[in-house]
Amino acid sequence: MRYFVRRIGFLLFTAWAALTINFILPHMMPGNPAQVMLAKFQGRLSPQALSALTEAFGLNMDKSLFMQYIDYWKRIFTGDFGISLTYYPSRVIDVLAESVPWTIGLVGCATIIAFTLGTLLGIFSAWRRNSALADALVPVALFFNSIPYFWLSLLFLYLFAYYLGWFPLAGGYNIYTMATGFALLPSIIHHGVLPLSTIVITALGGWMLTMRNNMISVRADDYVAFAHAKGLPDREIKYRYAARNAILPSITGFSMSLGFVIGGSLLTEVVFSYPGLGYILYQAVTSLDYPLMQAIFLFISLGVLIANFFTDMIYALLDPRVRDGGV
Amino acid sequence: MRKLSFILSNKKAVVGGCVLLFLVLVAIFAPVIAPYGPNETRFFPSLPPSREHLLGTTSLGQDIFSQVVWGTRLTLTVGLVTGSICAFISTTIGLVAGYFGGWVDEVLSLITNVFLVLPGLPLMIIIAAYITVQSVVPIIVVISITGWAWGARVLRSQMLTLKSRDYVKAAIVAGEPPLRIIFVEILPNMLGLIVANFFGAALYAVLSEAGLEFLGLGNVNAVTWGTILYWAQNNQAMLLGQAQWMVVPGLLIAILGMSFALLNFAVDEMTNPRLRR
Amino acid sequence: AAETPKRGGTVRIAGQWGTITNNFNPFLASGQNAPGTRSALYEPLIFVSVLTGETTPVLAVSYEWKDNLTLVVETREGVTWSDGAPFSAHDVAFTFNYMKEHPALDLSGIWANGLSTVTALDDRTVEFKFESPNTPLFQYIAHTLIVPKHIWEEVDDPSAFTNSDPVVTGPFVVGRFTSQAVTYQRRDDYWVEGRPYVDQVVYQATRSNDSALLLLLHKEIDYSYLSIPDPERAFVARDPQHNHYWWPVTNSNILYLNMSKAPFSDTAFRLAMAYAINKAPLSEKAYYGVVPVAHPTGIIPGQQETWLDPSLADITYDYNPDKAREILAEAGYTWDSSGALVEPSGDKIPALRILVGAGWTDFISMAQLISEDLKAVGVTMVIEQEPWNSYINSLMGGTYDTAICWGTGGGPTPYDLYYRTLASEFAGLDGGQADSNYSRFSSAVVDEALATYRASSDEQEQWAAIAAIQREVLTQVPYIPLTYRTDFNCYQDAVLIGWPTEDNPYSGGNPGDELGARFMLLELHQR
Amino acid sequence: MLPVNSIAMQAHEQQASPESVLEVHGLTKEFVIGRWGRKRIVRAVSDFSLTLRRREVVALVGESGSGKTTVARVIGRLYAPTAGTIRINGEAVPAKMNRRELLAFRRKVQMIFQDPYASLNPLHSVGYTISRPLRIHNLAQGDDLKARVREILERCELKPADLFINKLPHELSGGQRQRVGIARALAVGPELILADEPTSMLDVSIRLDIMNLMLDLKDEEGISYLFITHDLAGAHYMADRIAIMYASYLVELGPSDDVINEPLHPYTELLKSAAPKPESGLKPEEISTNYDIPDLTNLPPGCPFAPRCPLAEPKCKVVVPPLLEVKPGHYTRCILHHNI
Amino acid sequence: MSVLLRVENLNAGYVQKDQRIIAARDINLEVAQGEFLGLAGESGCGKTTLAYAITGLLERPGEVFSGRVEFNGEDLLSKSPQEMRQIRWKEMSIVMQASMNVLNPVMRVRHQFYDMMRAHLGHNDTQHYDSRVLEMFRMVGIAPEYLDAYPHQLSGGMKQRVVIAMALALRPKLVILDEPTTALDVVIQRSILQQIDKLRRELGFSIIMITHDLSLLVEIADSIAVMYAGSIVERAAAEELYNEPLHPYTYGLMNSFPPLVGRRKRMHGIPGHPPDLSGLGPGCSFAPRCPRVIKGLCEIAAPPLEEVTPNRYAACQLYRDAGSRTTG
Ligand SMILES: Nc1ncnc2c1ncn2[C@@H]1O[C@H](COP(=O)(O)OP(=O)(O)OP(=O)(O)O)[C@@H](O)[C@H]1O
Ligand SMILES: Nc1ncnc2c1ncn2[C@@H]1O[C@H](COP(=O)(O)OP(=O)(O)OP(=O)(O)O)[C@@H](O)[C@H]1O
Ligand SMILES: [Mg+2]
Ligand SMILES: [Mg+2]
Repeated sequence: MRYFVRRIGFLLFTAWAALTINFILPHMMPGNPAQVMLAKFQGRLSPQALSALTEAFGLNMDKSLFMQYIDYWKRIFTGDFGISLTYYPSRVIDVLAESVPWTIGLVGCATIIAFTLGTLLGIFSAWRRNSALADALVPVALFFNSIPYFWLSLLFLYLFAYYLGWFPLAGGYNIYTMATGFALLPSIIHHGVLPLSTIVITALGGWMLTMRNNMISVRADDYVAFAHAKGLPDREIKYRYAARNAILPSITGFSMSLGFVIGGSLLTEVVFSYPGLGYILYQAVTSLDYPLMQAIFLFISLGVLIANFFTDMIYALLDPRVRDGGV
Repeated sequence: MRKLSFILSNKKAVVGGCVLLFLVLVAIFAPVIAPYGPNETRFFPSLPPSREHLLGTTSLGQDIFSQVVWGTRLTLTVGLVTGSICAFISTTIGLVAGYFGGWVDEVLSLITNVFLVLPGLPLMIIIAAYITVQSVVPIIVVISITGWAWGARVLRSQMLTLKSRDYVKAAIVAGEPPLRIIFVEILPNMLGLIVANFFGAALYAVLSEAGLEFLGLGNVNAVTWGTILYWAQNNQAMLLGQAQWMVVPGLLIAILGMSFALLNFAVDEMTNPRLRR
Repeated sequence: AAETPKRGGTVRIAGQWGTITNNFNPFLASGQNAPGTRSALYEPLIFVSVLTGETTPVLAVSYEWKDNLTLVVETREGVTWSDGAPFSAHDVAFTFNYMKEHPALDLSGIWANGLSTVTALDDRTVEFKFESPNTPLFQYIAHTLIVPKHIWEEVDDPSAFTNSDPVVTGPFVVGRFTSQAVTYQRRDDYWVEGRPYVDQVVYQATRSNDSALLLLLHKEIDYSYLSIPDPERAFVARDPQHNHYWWPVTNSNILYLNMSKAPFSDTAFRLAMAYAINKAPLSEKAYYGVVPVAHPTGIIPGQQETWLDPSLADITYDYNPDKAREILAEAGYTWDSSGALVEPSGDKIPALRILVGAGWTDFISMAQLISEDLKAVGVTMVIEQEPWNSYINSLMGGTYDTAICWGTGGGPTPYDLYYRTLASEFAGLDGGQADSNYSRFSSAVVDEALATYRASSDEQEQWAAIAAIQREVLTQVPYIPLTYRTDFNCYQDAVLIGWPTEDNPYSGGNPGDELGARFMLLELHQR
Repeated sequence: MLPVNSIAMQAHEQQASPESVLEVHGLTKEFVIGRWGRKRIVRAVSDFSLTLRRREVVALVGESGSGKTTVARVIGRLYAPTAGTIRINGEAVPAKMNRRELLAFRRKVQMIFQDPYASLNPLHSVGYTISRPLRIHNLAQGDDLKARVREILERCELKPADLFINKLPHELSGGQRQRVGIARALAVGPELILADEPTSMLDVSIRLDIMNLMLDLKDEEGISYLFITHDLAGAHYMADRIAIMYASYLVELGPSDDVINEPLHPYTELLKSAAPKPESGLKPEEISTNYDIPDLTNLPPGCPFAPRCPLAEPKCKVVVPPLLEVKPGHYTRCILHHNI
Repeated sequence: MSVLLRVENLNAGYVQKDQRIIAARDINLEVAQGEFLGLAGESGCGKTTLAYAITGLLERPGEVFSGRVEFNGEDLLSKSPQEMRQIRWKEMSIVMQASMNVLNPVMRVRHQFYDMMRAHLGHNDTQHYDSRVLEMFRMVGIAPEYLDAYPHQLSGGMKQRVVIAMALALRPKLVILDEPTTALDVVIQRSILQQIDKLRRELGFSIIMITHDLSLLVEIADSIAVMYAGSIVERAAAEELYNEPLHPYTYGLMNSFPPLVGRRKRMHGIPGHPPDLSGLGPGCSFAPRCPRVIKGLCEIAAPPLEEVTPNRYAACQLYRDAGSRTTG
């Protein structure tokens, strides 16, 4: 219980810090969204439109930074992030509602697959240590772990989608199909395979190596030796004793790495024209769309934080020592 | 001597070290190795690989091979400098938090955790967007800001372990002043971890730099592997049969990253006796 | 050609819209509403082609300047809104007055530039009255999309109105909407007999140019407005029979010189720069020769025949570094031992910056070439890349040295370009923002000529005014046009034909979701 | 018999032995554990008073967690005391010391640590380790320094000194390392050495060597020891007096032979019966097997040993008894012995 | 009493870079049914290695190089890992050196018992398990509510008892205790040993107890084997060993424990320190420290463990007759 309270405290503080950074950063950016918008039309709009845009965007009211900060908090609590400027006059919430599920789906699946697969490989390579195959996995994992996400995405895009034509070139599902709901799933999966696999491939190695190292450490632990002494079957020792303990540090790493993965996936999304947050963020940043930018960053931070919180809870569930406030 | 032979007996360290050394040499001798200047645009554009242009030319008429060779310089610099900055910040924060404990620790740990949780790339994208880019310095700064926290966390817990070692107590009893204890008694024993942390941060830096450059948020004018990729992508290298323009720098990033990762891993193995065989 | 075109089929268009918003409000700037709003749904009074200056009536059948202060437009009969209500001149008057009521809708600044009243004289006639003469405003009036009065008069906050079930006069109505694609269905009761030929139009959002190009190459789409560095090799060469691009020149890329700063405040320096830059390689290297070198006046080819003053034809600013040095030497500039240029005052000229948008490959390529060229006259240029927002901020705020940017205005005559880029009212002379005259150039001759042009609808008079401005541009060199700037229509005609081309530029070169594209949607039909 | 409280006892002892090196009085040390909101206080040492004479060895014996190490560390100024006073050579050690005072203090009081593997920095040579205190305290420079280091090493039977001077800890055996630890403590010429279980991690065959070395140094250099151990036999071998600790309290203190042969406190009794002593017959006596480790954050009222004590009476559970002198020089904290 | 365990000429140790470190050398040992054998020796002399070699737990880089281990009439070394797993714990169990840490920290004690029983009893009758476990808990004196505790909720002594309960749960014939009490307080240590001994008498299993505390062994073991540098140097009944140690090392060891009661007198341990097992010479490995070393003999030939007097064995040149010395 105490552990829970402490995690909540940390969650709140971090959320506050993230939100405040999130508020401050855009305000340090030079320029004015109306100007940016105007310039984007490259002469197709009259310069007088500036005042129209300024009015439309509600940029003409002068408020102290502090008051804006207060407003900002009000907006967060009411869930009203205002109107997006790039997608003016859509509400930020609606823009997010369109893209967030895609990112969550992509990153969530990719992370879970990468984590599971990596962890299993890690268990394998630690348990079979000194065998040629298990040891060869290490440099391979290190290599995949060092590949830039977006580069792999590009190679996959051109190879598998463009030249071989095995997978679609862009988008999250087939836009011509009339299917909805679950019937859309095959199409969604078909479109998701490439982006997903690039994330999985580049993230897999990290999990594998973490698990491998943990596993090797745990293997030398006395309770594993004791489990052998007790005559338990090898499988049981491997999973119930060694892996069960070795996975604990991975779980901490898991929650910490979510930020990384989401970050990396943004680039992947852009390459595959995947309808997630990646491109929206990029666009929001380049068009000084404060409300959208803030909401996205807020969303990602909160998402990571909440995921963090849950992994911490899972950790506590898996490790009774943590639950009791030890360690 | 013993240490050296120990390092040499670790295959990962040897491979990682050799690759890194090779790239460092390439960076240092770039003017000698590269047949042309990186920004010379006097060649026929979009040539395929040939004897004069080992990797062909860009659509601007630059020699890709020369660019790659010159790009080694900045890429390595970004990686190593950022790695050093991150390692420095992590070490300082980790050491201070761990050694002094109390509220200093509470505050620093909290900040560290916040930075750990904040999503790195989005933060970088936002920061990078308002830094007006003149050189690679902002990139280094941006990556450093988001890249130090992991190391600080690891080093702090290492500090906590080392701090409670009896030899530290013995040094206090002998009358050693605190700074000397931190730097002469404790720090050298953490060196492995700091080095591993440095390589880890360098890997992060190289990948992040490439990512930012790819989005066009870096200094696209500087010649780094990241910007070469950017240009290749923007000129449809893959479609125009110039795959080498795209593949080579990406592969080099992966290889450089891997040399960092190998060294990180190897140092980890060396400092953690359990991982040794 | 006499065959009747086949009916049916789908026009598939992709663009870098990211996410399509469920918003069909035609008052919003394009990109903020769903693609297609401005081409498939709503219609303007008259379409004015930037390329040719020709006008094509749409909801209007004719127009007439009574004097330079009164414009009378006759609207079309037999047009119905998609909900069945008849279209009339009252809708037109409503649309304009509605914009007056809600200034945030007036993106072309019609009401701020002299318009005083708009009234429907009867069901078919609308009268526009002006306080001060401003004939060039016609273009903006003509291009205003007309909305149904009976729907919009109920809308209180039109800029926040998403209009998700639009009632339109155009050839299509909204079919299916998702954030990744929006589909428009053909209207059976459309006022143009037998059009459109196709049954539907699909606009698909991609998140990079690359995706759109790959889709086009795979023939998964028919059209994209796509800037590709080397369209010949990257696109056409993949299927020369079907892949085509039509990139009509609509604007110029210009090197702006910040005249509020030394050394650009010195005409001799600017002049020398104009000679020192070799423009042919810019076109070849930055645009693979697809986009030609710009005319030194900035006037685009389609308008040159009408508007160029032949007496100025010998001022060409062809590449001539020796001439550049000569001009500088004459003006008192010297070179130090290292060959760097020194001002007449004895100060060494510091490294000058060329501002470009971060990651704009064509501009960066040009900047690189320019900086190489200027070395020859002892000037060091460094390329400064800034992201969108700060790039614009620097341009408007006047903190840059030189910058590559497009001409900030464009229209059926050179007036629009000159007005935006040279009028002192946009130069931020009071030290404030320069809204569009980034060079911060100010000339009484130009301002006067612009006013003359505005107040007139007489072609002779207008021609003389433009000629006066041309002379100023060529002698004062407030900016240096580098290459032209084109629109980027790319398409494949394996399925559909009837595309606008160089020979038949009926769409005015507009992107696929702009007013001109409406004609394209009406023309396209299956092979 | 006079019931004296601990203050009186100290006054008494102080008069009896003006030659005291260390006087500790009413020493209490509390640790705060846990963070935020769930802080608890561990009282590791409660009301600890002891006087150590020159060339005297007092052994501090007690079960694990009873506070022995904490006593040594508070005296050695690794921890600041929560309450109580410490005097060295009759002079009070101030609560806050500046660097000069601290150095002066360290010259008089040194420590030896339990784990010879952890108490030497693995990266520093033996020579460096020994020479540091000499340098810090400005006791020798240059060639003199080398000579002094050699001398000290040889004093600790690390011969030939030149062989050892450049060795790193991992090249030494456990016994040799512990000698280096002793040599380091010896370098500044201290008057008091706090030895925290210096032999418990060593091989049995080597323990005696180390104990003998310490005894020799005591005689020759006039050093006093606070010798911490959990081995009663070892304490008996080394010490002039034995102090027994239980659950942060000093429960018995007296001359070694008295404490071993006629233990007063029931806990000492228990300790004795548990210790192997083949010399008094090979069949060991049965000991009671019910026990609970006392929780220092939450001691029950009264005598801390009462829950385990076979002789406990209801009154034992009311207040913590004072440490009283029951026989000359033999103190105990047990009510049963306080009643005449 | 019949012999339960017989170890013959066992050599076991570790392979490091193609070099063999023999940590248990030419071991010959017999344990009778119900016997309490003490195995004493200094740190690193190979006690644990021997215990692991007997139980088949020696893992890479550890290896049994040669010899024979006969348990209950069966040759253990020729058994497959599968068969060994069955024998281990059911027939012979081992309480490992670090038994404070041998419990899986994330599993309830109950399930650790279940796992072990399921692996050996072949069924999954938890009720049956429970009755057995509770019986064991009673025997080692732990309250039944701790069955559902996690290891970290137990004190060190309790963990130790749980492990002992686990070792006895399947009624093995032999229990090996590898320094079961070193980390514990003397009082706790004594009480645990007391309980084990009581159980032994009740249940009749044999015990091999490994420790470096000879004085403790002398008090509780029936017979004692003393190891030095990988070899058993002396073996005798506890009382005889205490009263008259034969091997100079045993003698020195006896003299390293100061007596608790009686007069204080200066004692001397054994000078020098134990050798490094990887660099052993051909001679008696104790020779460099031996006060009674026979120059020119001890350094050359390692003496075998031989019966000196009935049921007393020693490996020392001092107790060999002249004839065998020269041939040895
Ligand atoms: N730095 C510390 N912070 C918190 N609690 C501490 C600290 N040091 C010691 N304690 C607690 O104080 C009590 C006494 O510890 P101490 O180490 O002095 O015992 P000890 O008698 O030396 O035990 P051992 O025989 O195990 O060495 C223990 O309960 C311990 O948990
Ligand atoms: N995995 C290993 N690899 C190489 N050598 C080892 C290994 N494990 C033990 N040894 C060596 O084998 C020898 C015997 O070790 P063992 O653990 O059997 O000693 P022990 O008598 O049980 O000591 P202790 O009392 O410290 O437990 C030691 O010298 C040790 O260094
Ligand atoms: Mg202690
Ligand atoms: Mg052992």
